[in-house]
Amino acid sequence: MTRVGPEPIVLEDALRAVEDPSCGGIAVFLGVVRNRHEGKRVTKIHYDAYPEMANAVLARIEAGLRRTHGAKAVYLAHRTGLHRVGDASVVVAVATPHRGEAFAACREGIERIKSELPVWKKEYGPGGAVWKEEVALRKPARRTSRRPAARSRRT
Amino acid sequence: MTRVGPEPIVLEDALRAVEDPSCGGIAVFLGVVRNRHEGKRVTKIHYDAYPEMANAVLARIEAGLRRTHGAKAVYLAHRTGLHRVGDASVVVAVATPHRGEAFAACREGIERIKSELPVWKKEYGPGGAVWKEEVALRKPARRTSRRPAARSRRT
Amino acid sequence: MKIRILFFASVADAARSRQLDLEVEPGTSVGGLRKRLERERPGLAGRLGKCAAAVNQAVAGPETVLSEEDEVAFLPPVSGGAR
Amino acid sequence: MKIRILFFASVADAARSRQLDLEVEPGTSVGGLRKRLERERPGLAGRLGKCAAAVNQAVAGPETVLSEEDEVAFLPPVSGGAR
Repeated sequence: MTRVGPEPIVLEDALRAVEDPSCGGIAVFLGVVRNRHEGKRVTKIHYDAYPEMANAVLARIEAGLRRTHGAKAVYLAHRTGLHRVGDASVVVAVATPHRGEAFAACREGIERIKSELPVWKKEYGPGGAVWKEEVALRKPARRTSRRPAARSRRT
Repeated sequence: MTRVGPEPIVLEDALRAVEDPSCGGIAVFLGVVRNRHEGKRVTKIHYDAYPEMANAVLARIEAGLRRTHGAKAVYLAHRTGLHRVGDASVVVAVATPHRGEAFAACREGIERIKSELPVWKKEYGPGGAVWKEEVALRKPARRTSRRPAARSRRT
Repeated sequence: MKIRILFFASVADAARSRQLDLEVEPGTSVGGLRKRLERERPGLAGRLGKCAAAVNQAVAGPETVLSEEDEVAFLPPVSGGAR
Repeated sequence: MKIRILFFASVADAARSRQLDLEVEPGTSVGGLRKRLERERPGLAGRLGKCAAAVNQAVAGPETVLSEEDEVAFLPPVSGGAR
């Protein structure tokens, strides 16, 4: 299950989404806004996103985690809009039969989100605001080879 | 913060315990009772524990995670008593400035709990109940070299 | 033919716009569109080269030829986050 | 001198008891206590050898000499859990 939007991230939703009686391990990563970045004070963060594409990328990451790590249930969400210090901006939750796979899948999930998701971060501090545009967006590891349909042909 | 006892594990408690404005990453591992173990159906689990020692071991693991991985906040809990399928029996939550450390600390936390914690598992299934006593309890990696005080001298 | 263009983050700030509907010649490629936008829209000069492009929400190289109704997004670098 | 002994899991089942207060000679070691219990309490024969021991809640080897009021726990192997 995936989700990109302005609603706050609720950990209990993530947990409910990954309940699976065959799974003994649930690994969760929560990214939260912290009060410093590279030595500078941060007061808030704004996340811009391309939501339709971001949801498609999350769905592809979810499929990859199921295929590669045997994840039985996956919840991936990224919040958009304004965040205060301590607010969660991203969550990855993965349920697997055993714990090793849960950690591996969760780690891969957050790394792929950080490099493939079309979501951008604007950091606010005492010195003003700045977009943190540092790493070229990575083309997803796997994608359908078929050229995607144009707007008018989708829905 | 550590906790061993019969109360249900509540993830929100774990999260509240590891809130830290200097931390951008929170990794959580949740161990839940699953419906199969080594191919056999499991209906419930009973965890026996030596609670005073288990709490001391958890506190030592917490100190180790702070020292080795720079964890700023740690929550470790193991539930005792009867568990149904889907119930959480153990949780490890760690907050660190960056995500790599959070994963490493969380993984080390659950591995140490599984090998050092004096907690025992009795598995119930259609064929009856059996204690899963498989791996010699490991002496904690670090402990005080001072011989611990006898009962009467503690409190 | 008509296409839709999307801008984000610092590029949207520079373009003073998040969305633009444009007429282009059949046969126009992503790379050709990028050059035209940098030339025609002063705020964008030098800004699109660092962006990845997506056509209909899938990352697409500069040689990709556009079709009627395509949605072309210019995607700035992301923060990557501190590991 | 008096000590307290704790049993857990399958060993508690076998001992039909979780706790036992016992008089032992000064100088008794963990290993000596283990032998005595296996000999004197039929349910425990062959059961304590696979256990680790803790004295006052810290893992202790068989050579550890006990003191008045010590709490000695016999700790069966744990499940370890499937990695």
